[in-house]
Amino acid sequence: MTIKKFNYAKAYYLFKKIRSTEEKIIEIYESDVIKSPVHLSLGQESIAVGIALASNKKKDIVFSNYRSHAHFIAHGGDYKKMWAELFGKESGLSSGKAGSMHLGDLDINFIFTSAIVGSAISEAVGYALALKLKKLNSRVICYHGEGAMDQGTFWESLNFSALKKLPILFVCENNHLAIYSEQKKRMKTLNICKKVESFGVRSIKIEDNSTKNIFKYAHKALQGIGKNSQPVFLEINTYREVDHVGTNYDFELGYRKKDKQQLLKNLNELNYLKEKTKNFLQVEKKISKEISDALNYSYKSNFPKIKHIESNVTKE
Amino acid sequence: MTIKKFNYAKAYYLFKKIRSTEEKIIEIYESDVIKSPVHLSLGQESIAVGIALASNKKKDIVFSNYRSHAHFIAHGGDYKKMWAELFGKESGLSSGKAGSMHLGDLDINFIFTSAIVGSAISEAVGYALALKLKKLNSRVICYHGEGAMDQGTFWESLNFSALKKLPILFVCENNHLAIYSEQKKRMKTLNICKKVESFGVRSIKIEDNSTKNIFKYAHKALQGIGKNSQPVFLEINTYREVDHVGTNYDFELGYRKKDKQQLLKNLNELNYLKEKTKNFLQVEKKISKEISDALNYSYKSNFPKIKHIESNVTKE
Amino acid sequence: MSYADAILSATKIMLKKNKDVFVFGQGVDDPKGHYGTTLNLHKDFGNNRCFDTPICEESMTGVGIGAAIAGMSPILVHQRMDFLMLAMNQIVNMASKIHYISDGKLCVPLVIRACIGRSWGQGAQHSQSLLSVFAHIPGLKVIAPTTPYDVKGTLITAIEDKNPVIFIEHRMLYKNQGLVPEGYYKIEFGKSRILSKGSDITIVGMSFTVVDCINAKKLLLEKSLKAEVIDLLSIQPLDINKIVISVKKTKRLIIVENDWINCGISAEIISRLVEKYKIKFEVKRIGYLFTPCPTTAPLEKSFYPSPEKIATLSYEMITKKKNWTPKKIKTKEIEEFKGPF
Amino acid sequence: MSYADAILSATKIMLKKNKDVFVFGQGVDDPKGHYGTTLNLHKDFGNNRCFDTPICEESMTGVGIGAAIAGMSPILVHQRMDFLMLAMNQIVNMASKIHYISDGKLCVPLVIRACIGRSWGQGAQHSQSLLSVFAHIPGLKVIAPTTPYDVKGTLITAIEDKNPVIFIEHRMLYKNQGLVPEGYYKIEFGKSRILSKGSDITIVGMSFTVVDCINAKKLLLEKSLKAEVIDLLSIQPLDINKIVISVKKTKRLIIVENDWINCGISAEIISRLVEKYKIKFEVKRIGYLFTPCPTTAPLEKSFYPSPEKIATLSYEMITKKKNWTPKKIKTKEIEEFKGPF
Ligand SMILES: Cc1ncc(C[n+]2csc(CCOP(=O)(O)OP(=O)(O)O)c2C)c(N)n1
Ligand SMILES: Cc1ncc(C[n+]2csc(CCOP(=O)(O)OP(=O)(O)O)c2C)c(N)n1
Ligand SMILES: [Mg+2]
Ligand SMILES: [Mg+2]
Repeated sequence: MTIKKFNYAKAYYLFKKIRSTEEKIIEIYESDVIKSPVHLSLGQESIAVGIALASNKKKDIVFSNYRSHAHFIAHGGDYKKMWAELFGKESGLSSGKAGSMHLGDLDINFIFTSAIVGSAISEAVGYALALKLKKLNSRVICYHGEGAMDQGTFWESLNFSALKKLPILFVCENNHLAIYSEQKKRMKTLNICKKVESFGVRSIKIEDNSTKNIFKYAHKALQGIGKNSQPVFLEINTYREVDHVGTNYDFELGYRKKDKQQLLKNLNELNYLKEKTKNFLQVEKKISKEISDALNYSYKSNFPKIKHIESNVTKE
Repeated sequence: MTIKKFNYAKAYYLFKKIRSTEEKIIEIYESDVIKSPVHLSLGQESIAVGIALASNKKKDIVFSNYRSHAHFIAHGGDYKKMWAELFGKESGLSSGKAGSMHLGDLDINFIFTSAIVGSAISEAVGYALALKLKKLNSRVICYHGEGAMDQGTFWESLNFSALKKLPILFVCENNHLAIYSEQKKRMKTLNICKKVESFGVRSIKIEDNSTKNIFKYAHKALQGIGKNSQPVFLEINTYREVDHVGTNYDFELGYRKKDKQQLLKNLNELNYLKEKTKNFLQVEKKISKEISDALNYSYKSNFPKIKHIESNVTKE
Repeated sequence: MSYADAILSATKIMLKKNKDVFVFGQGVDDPKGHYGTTLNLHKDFGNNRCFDTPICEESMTGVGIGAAIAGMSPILVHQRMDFLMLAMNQIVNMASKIHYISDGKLCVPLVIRACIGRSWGQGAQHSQSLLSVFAHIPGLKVIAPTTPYDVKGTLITAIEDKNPVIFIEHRMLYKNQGLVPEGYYKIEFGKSRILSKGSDITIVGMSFTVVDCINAKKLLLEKSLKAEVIDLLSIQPLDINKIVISVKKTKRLIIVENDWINCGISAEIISRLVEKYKIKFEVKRIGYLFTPCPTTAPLEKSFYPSPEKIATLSYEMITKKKNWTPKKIKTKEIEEFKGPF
Repeated sequence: MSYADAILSATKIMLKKNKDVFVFGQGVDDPKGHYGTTLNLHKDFGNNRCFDTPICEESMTGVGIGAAIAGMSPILVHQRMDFLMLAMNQIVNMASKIHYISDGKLCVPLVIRACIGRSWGQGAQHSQSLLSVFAHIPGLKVIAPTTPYDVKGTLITAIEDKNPVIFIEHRMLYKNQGLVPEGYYKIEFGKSRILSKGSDITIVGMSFTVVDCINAKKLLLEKSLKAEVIDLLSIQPLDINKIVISVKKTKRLIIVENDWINCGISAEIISRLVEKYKIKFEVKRIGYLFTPCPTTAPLEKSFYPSPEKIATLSYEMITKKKNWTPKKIKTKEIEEFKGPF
């Protein structure tokens, strides 16, 4: 068990890369090259970055949902193929069959995601069960929104993970919103961790978006999971900057007020990481290049052949 | 709001009637007049009796499950029609279409029960919602096993009942078994009340099968529910005497040991109620007569006409 | 009035008419009001008559059933048909059986509105139709209106019906305009609608494929072929008679299923025709390709039935020739749709 | 060997052969071992290879899918088909689509065993079949074996299949005896089985109705009529060819659906015959009455298809006469069954 140190430069790189990616998506979305809904992670970057830095890229397994750009990038999924997938191209992760809502890359054990709220949580638990049965010392990282905890399956899965002592880290990204519905409109008690504890799973609440903090807690949690084979639950407060889906702000809809502090907090975090990164210019250059390479690649790629539509329905 | 006094004679009458009914079922089951599975309540009588005595027969609504003989009798459902329903006769509660697993009697607001574990809980909550929307000051009583709390729908329903402040009393009959599966094989944490509390619902645990105790807590809870329109949850420890389904003991299966103390406890409770009942002989006579009348009625009744099979699939 | 507005209008009328009606579901009181179909109902009628729910389809369906048993007339709204898979226990094991189990003493006047998604990369989990799955279950009614006029009239009927009704809308229809009376009117279940008369072939559509059928009919006119187009409208109960009469005349039938074909409603129609009626006729089914729905545009397009496919097949069935490629027709609902959902 | 023992045998063989196979589900390790089909597996193979679960079908299905994705071969056992309604989201939205969404990179080798209940007052919620609901969904395989020999061979195939398989057993078949090889063997999916040759009529059964069909065939012999009986066995993929060949010969077809008929697999069979093959034939469907299943014995009995109904209808179709009432035949599986489940 080695203690990892928090690597600011890496954190800055990932945070910035996620943000720049989402910004690039916003920029080109109007041109309709991405003919599909996107759920942006703007505002929630620190979670993916902190967790990913704490995880073991070779061994850990990642489950996420339709809002997975940040996770995918932070955990090191194939960046070009991700873009090509957004473009619906043959060279994408799933030849375009999946799109933004179902990203996946088995090279980093990033399981293709689901767009049905809460539906991958039991699968993450099942994967953790397999790890345990196979005596592998990997761990599952399962990202989900607080909205997924409205679903009974969350509690069923949580109980089962505790019952069977499974190596899984639940990461609840609590942005207090499910589409336009506030958490308190959906849950009587907002103390999520207390509920989770009562089901027998250790839980930790992280109040702010400090990447380093998230990294530290996640790192410790993951080490504990590996050692004791016990699930751990992290609740991380966060803030969704833009609309639930699509690329616009949604403040003018009136259901919530623009929280300038929250918006600032996230930028401050980014700047803080930048300040701590000596060669940040190089980092930024690298990101720019990666983005333009990926875009080039995606623009140039072909759409899948029509006959490909009937392939891979069932496995031979 | 009137304070009800616990009526020993009534309690004895109901307890004894439930027990005698189940015993009569056991007696005649071999003859195959009841061509259908039965889930007996032996050992769990005090719960139904205590709750029913505390409830308002005219106004309260009762939801139960496939193990509902005790509830049905305690709440005063039509006894003859119940027997005729077990016999599958035209004169039964549902002309025989329902049988033991789906008893119901709208004269006492006893909703036809479901045999899918946990599936009526959200319906009970929905009924409570209707009561609230209609500004009726009735309350819903929702009986369920601890096994139903394995289902996510329990937690979804509980949350919703708290969120909307609904007039519902959850009564968890914790016999620590789901068929042959012990509670601890299915749940990581056995402190059910703590979980329920964390969801924002007041909960009370009743450790033993004292009918009077159950009555007292239920009475208070029901009054509170009426006044504050808030759900309350009761967990009542209990013991299933016979097999999950059918009419035999199941100790020889080896998955559990006969708990003589538990068996005795229940009989002691019955005897205690008897001692407190001056005219217990009369009560017993009354019960005997009710049983023989109901059996006569059921034996004599006809089976439904075949063409009745196609009626009441949809309502005109 | 648009299809979405027609739904809103029906709902408002019923909320006014009957104090036991209420609307609930995820986002029904949000600023978009489920594509406008529930917009501001919570403001007009209060939070007790239109309210948001947690994300838990199984239990919210149970809540609807429970309230319906208690004498209310709830309308439960789902953003996608796919999400009903979480509520199948309540729909199949409970709602459809309660009337029967109680031998008529209870009933479940619950309307479950479900929206079929399509186009612009909805992907495999936001595009399912599953009409026939519900039609398979006794005790349910299944309605899939296509026009603004029908969606309003059938929704009012659904709300007043004493049974659970699966009310199937289609995302691509919400903006469509049509003549819709302002007030209260009902459209009987179990009746299809003949949208155009013709004698060369009968083309039956349902939900969005009706639009394709109408477009196909237009294409066929180019070849002077006259298609009789039927909008199925009521999936269960099924109006087999209109189809029988039409096919007796045309001797040719294409059913365009807004769903996968296998064990679908089109198979049911064919079987009833063959089993009972001694008509000689030729028949073909068109529907979703038997794959999950792909996200990328070109594959997505070929996943669905199209006016061209229908017209070409019709032409071949009628003329026994393969020498015509109809011109491309623009399905405005699809091509103008730029998401997100 | 009995049908139940054949399942146990297949499971043991696969548990031995492949360490990634495991069995889980409510009560699989209890003293009854799911009608004997999982009896003592936890003792023989340990608690990691056969274990009980909480009562939460949705999530346990997800757990099975997750483990399958991770390379295991889980077998999830359900006491009743009806309970699968709680897992429809996982089956329809997840299991059936993961291979496609990942464009072949993931697969879901999960076997979901489900038992259809019947008889002695199972009632509306413990008697559903719902075969065709699963057949409607691309990405699933659906198998419904009738004989001990087939149940063993197809279960082994199912466990080795890389796709989600809905493996449908029937409560009334568990005790039936048949010749079953001791060792490992596989039976290919997509093949039906001709159980008896005949030229007067083709009778297709599936799951328990095959027993009815065989009994009907015996009744028909009394009138010297020879029925060709086909056990469908594989519901999806469907073996339409065997039926085509048979119907070309007999020109008459009865399909006895072990389910409600509306939008069922029998409709699919008829539609394929009519759409593609230019055979002239007469056809009838028999299935569950289109009502929930009643509990009381006399109604329950008339709810189901029976050898007498099949034989009578066959006779009428063949002879065009209505002058025969077959003698009553005892369906021992049903009449000897005294519950509880
Ligand atoms: C079963 C289901 N119900 C409803 C939806 C519609 N829906 C999509 S995202 C979403 C909100 C989920 O909120 P949360 O889990 O907090 O994740 P977030 O979007 O905030 O990241 C909803 C309700 C869905 N996709 N699946
Ligand atoms: C959804 C569902 N899954 C499984 C079953 C099978 N089953 C019937 S009763 C039962 C046990 C339920 O236990 P509990 O809720 O504690 O009630 P009890 O029988 O102890 O009164 C189970 C698993 C079922 N009927 N429904
Ligand atoms: Mg959220
Ligand atoms: Mg119990």
